[in-house]
Amino acid sequence: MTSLGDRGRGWTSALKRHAAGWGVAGWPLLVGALITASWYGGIVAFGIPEYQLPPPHRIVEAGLQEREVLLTGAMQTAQASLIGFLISVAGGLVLSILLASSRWAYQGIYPYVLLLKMTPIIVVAPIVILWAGQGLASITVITFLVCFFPIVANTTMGLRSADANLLDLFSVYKAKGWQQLLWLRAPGALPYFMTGLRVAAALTPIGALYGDTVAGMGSGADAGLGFVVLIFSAQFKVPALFAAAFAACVIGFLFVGFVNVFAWWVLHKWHDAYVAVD
Amino acid sequence: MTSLGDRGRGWTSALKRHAAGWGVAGWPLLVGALITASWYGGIVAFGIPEYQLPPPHRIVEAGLQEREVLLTGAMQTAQASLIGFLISVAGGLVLSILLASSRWAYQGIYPYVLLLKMTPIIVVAPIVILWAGQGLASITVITFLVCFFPIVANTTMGLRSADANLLDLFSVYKAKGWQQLLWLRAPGALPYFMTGLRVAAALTPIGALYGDTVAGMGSGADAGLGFVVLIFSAQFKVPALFAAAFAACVIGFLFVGFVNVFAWWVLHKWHDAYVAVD
Amino acid sequence: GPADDAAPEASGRTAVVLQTDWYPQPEHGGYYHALLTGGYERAGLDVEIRPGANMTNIPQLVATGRVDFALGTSDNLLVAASRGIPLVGVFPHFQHDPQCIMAREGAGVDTLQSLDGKTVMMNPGLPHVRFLQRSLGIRLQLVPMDFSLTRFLSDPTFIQQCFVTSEPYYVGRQGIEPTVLRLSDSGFDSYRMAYASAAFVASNPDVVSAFIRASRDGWERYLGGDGATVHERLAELNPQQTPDFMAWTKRALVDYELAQGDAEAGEMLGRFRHDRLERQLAQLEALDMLDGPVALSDAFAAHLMPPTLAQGFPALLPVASAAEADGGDGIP
Amino acid sequence: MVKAAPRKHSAGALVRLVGLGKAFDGEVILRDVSLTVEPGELVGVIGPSGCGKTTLLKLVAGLVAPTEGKVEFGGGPTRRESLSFVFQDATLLPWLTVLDNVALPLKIAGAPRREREAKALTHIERVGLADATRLYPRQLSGGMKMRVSVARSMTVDPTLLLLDEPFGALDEMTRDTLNEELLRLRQAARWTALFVTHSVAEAVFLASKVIVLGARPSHIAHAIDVPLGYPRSSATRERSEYVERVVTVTRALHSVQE
Amino acid sequence: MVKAAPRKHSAGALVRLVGLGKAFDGEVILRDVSLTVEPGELVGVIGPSGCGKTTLLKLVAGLVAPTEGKVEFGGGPTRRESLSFVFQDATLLPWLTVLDNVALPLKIAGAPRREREAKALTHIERVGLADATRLYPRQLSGGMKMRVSVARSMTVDPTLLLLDEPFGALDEMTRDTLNEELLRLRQAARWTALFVTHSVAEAVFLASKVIVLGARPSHIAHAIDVPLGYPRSSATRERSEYVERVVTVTRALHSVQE
Ligand SMILES: Nc1ncnc2c1ncn2[C@@H]1O[C@H](COP(=O)(O)OP(=O)(O)OP(=O)(O)O)[C@@H](O)[C@H]1O
Ligand SMILES: Nc1ncnc2c1ncn2[C@@H]1O[C@H](COP(=O)(O)OP(=O)(O)OP(=O)(O)O)[C@@H](O)[C@H]1O
Ligand SMILES: [Mg+2]
Ligand SMILES: [Mg+2]
Repeated sequence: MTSLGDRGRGWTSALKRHAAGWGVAGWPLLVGALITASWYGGIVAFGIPEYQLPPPHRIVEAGLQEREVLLTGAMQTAQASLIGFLISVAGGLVLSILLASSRWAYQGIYPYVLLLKMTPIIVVAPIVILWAGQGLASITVITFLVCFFPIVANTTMGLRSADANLLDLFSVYKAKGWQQLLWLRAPGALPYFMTGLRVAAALTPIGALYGDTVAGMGSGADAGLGFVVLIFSAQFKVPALFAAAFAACVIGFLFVGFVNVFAWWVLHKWHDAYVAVD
Repeated sequence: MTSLGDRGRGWTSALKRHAAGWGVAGWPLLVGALITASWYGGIVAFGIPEYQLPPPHRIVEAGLQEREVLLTGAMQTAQASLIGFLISVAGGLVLSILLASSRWAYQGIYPYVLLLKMTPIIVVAPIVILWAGQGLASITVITFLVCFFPIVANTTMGLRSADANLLDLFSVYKAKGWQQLLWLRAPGALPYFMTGLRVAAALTPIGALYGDTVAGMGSGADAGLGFVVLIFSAQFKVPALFAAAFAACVIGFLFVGFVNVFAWWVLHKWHDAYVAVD
Repeated sequence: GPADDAAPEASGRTAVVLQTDWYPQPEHGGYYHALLTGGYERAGLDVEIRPGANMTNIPQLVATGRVDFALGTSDNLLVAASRGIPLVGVFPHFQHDPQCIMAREGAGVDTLQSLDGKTVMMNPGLPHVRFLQRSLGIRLQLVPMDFSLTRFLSDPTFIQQCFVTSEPYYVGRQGIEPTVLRLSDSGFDSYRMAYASAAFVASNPDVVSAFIRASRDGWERYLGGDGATVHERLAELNPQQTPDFMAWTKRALVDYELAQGDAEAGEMLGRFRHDRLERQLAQLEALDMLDGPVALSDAFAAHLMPPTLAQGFPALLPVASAAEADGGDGIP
Repeated sequence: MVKAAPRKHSAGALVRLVGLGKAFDGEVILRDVSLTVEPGELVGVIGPSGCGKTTLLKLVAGLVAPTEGKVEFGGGPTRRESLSFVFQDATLLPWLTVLDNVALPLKIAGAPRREREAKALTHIERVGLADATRLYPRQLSGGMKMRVSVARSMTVDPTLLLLDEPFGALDEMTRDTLNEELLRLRQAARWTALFVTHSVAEAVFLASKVIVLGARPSHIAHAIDVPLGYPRSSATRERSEYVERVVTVTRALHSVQE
Repeated sequence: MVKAAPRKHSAGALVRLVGLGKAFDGEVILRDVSLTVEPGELVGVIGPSGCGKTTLLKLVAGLVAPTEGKVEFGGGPTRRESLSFVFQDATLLPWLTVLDNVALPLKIAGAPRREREAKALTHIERVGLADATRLYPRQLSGGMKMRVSVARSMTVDPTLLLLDEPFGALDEMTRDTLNEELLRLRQAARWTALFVTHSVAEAVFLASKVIVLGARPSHIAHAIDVPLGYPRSSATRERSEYVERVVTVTRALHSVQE
């Protein structure tokens, strides 16, 4: 699992070794090539028609052909994702802090946070649209409803997992609630928070796309990816549909990538999972 | 935050104190009462018509009236949720172990796990239905696609967060990879895993409900809550619609409750967040 | 179950699956009638009617043989065919698509042209949308369908897509009389029909013929009767549908001549008109919605239909006139 | 300068433990511990491993609730206000550098950055870690971590200092240096301390009173005054009273472990 | 019975450190450490806090990669195979009871449950924790944790034992008892050991050779043979060679810290 060896090595040398080997891009590319190969293989072997599962090159073709629609759609969805994500992070943090602030808050509020999370969007959407109006605002709210929970669940768990000895330390020095929260629970919860952030980041474009399909707006060509997906799907443009899905994934990758870099930057100095060589 | 005091106290006494005080049900009920009050208040103050946001008693009424449909729907959806959840847990665990097993696996596979997660269900659903057929099998697969990622992200992070000193210990005793995984990384990852489980449990009924709307058989005894929701929505039975949403939430609460009990049972002997009084 | 090659069962009948386009409802009444009164059985078919739910990929399910028949519209079939999804229309149960636009008084909408510049809740992928926008030059701001009437009731200026046979009923119960504009009046006029895959039609011509006859018979009897048998079963399958609602829907089907068509215009229950389909093909071509050439003779199983039903298909003997055909006896 | 404080219970006591008892999960660990600590006293706590020394300190700090008896804080300005604790484990925040770890109590107390860093640096130098201010805990050796912990406890100018084997992980020379440093600081700051040690020599050298905890359930088996007065220096170790008390405490310790 | 092993480099050496050096982030901690450990030797490592004792042990265990030089395992059956390590921190698995923690190395080695529990129990008794087998680490005192860690290291019948201040957190009496227990076990099991301690007395009492690490970058400043032979007992502490070596080592230690 972990290579036996020096865990204290500086990150510069770790980076160097990364860059020297397959590390950074090699393996994903190799696996990608394998997947593509079996994709083609499957299509040929089972005689899968294009309208069922288009071959990769057709997706690329369709993507290029529809690039304008996809680009505007992706920009729209990226914007909604970003706002929704930021609101999820902010809202999730506030909620987590509230939940971790006392046993009463936890027991009193958590069930209703769950309730909010578990109410099907299809039921909430009309209400959201009534209040926030058709378009970006509603899409953002729906994205929030889809994304905030992983952040809340993880951060709350992290905040509640503070080391008992460190809690003792803080209470010896008569730290106030907010100090304990800010300087002990919060930094200790970071690894959890980052995990929640990663899940939320991966959910965000899906949430925004879904939000777009229920609360989006446009004349057809100028809308978000959700619209684009609906249109392509209704018109059986299967390769283009996959290209649209791929565009959504690209947004997601950007989000997750950003979160990863951020997590590394915040945690690499002291957290085992980031300090470790692997 | 944490009450100052004895963290070593046994759980029996903690339970006793719980039962004696407001703890177990009091606060949620109080908050629930507050929410209900402001719900009625809002309806009266803003003159919100029933078709926008029905008052709670009307939802209860409608729920009772439609109880048979709701009950069969809920049973169906609960079944799909359960299977989907179990598959998510199993699949998520296998994936996490794979991802945590080596740097190469992580770098090679994680991007594609993300890709799978981030591909909009609306695009994947048709393929799923083609392969798994309309009905329970497809709904289950869709539920899996919705739920598995929080488990993977959390468990992987947990598995990779093993304490460096304990890793040293295991390598001193020449533990094999699976031993390190099973006896060190896995128990250490439990708090993360449980958090992932909780998120997945909350997502499950939503996933199954959504799956039902896109892949369900949706008639008679086969109808899940997704069907019920679509029909109530299309027929403008708004209080019944909310009752259906509530039924979905009940399933979710059962799942989350079960996960919580399970987490407590597994972790209370040694993990700070569970050993702690709050 | 669904048959790749429809195989005779032990009973001697052939098992086939018909996938509808929504949950069980009176708009599928004729098919249920044929099923419930033994019409299919007598025709040697063992039909399973499967609800189509909210699914988007029914054409693919048919094309890959997962189901044998499905319900959809002729415009979609043509689009699908142009993308290499080999489908064949076999029986049009509606001469006109019940798809409509409904608006409240406050919206100031009385004709399709007056939709210009308005925001409309419609499925953005609907070929109609393009037709309105491109061919009629109506500028539309679209909002996707959410299967809910909440906003329509909340907002007196709201405009949305609907089935003429369904939503107006619920809106009316709330005391609102909506303006309903039929999209088929736009000049882009689709059939709503049953279709099968080209492979299935080619290898099971007898089954397809039998299905057409039995379905037509079912529709005729359903519309001619009181619908009680069917409605009872539909209420079992989809308990949300009250007898009142189903009766209303059935009446709407008749009143709007959706199934029977307008005899004066040469329409009749179950008939495809070649010229209409040709026009639609040209319209789709003009809308830039086709990926490749489509031959109408391949896309519709005219050769398996009773002669009176396939009007104007060149490969067949020409039917003299609509009036003459009406009295004809090609129908079992 | 300062004489060993008077031994009688007095209203001026800084801390008074009254019939203190503690049980974990029903098992009694400490029983009937009564002790009065006068301002300025240094009380050494010594006893076999697992006898309840850490628990006693935590009771005093209020980190553990007693099952019997109580802890009273007398007249002075203390009331657990300016208390410091050196835990048996270094208990450092892994995400803070040595400097920030040491400055933490001042940060909690609201001291401005410049002031707390200056003060932290002084104490870091005192424990001999001037070169390590920018390191993170994972980069420190075990003894270095404990020294950081000691430095941290000093920054707040505590009235009452609780030390749980602060020098156990140190080599004898560093340990002696820090012992003397501690006494020097005490002269200036006049805090009171309860400290746990396993070294009889250290206990006698530092303490004005040594209490020996007995076997389970523990109680104060012996309380031995050390009439050496302050200040003390390495020369103190050669005085006959010192040697004599070392022998007494060693005997007391042996007696409870038999 | 066994005499202190011969001191010359020989093919029969169990471990040989050759010009070992280690730098962290470019800062050299250990430099040119060469040492040969013969089978059956007990080598005491002593030096100021932070000088690199722990690092040295980790280098031998292969937990840290050297920046220079190498660690060789000689002819014997060792090759890091049956190595045991008592870390400076107890390093217990929080989710296992004392019994399971102690039995862990045997579990890893594949011993059947009954056998490993029996063996673990013997060693738990040896360190005086027979009453605590069912407790979890968080319920243990600091000294108890270290004793669990020591017991754990014994279960595997190691060929080479690395001990990093195993008894630092223990009271003197428990410590002496465990010292003697350790020597008794060694007589039976004939393992070789490298152990870090801050107690010169302990180093001399246990070791056949004491190495003193110097100031940074550390190297072996002194290597002092202890010609006392085994077995040793508390009586050994009264022998003049013992006292003499204690003085020598103390001087050596002082000399590197000046
Ligand atoms: N949280 C707890 N739960 C249960 N038992 C505990 C807990 N904390 C301590 N104990 C028990 O209380 C006893 C005293 O522990 P304590 O840590 O006070 O010992 P100590 O005198 O400090 O020992 P050492 O010198 O080894 O540090 C031990 O037997 C320990 O098992
Ligand atoms: N992972 C690491 N990264 C950077 N520096 C380290 C790391 N580990 C140890 N060091 C440094 O190496 C030096 C030696 O550390 P080591 O733990 O070996 O000391 P030690 O002799 O065991 O001290 P002590 O007696 O206090 O335990 C220290 O100065 C420490 O700061
Ligand atoms: Mg202790
Ligand atoms: Mg060390």
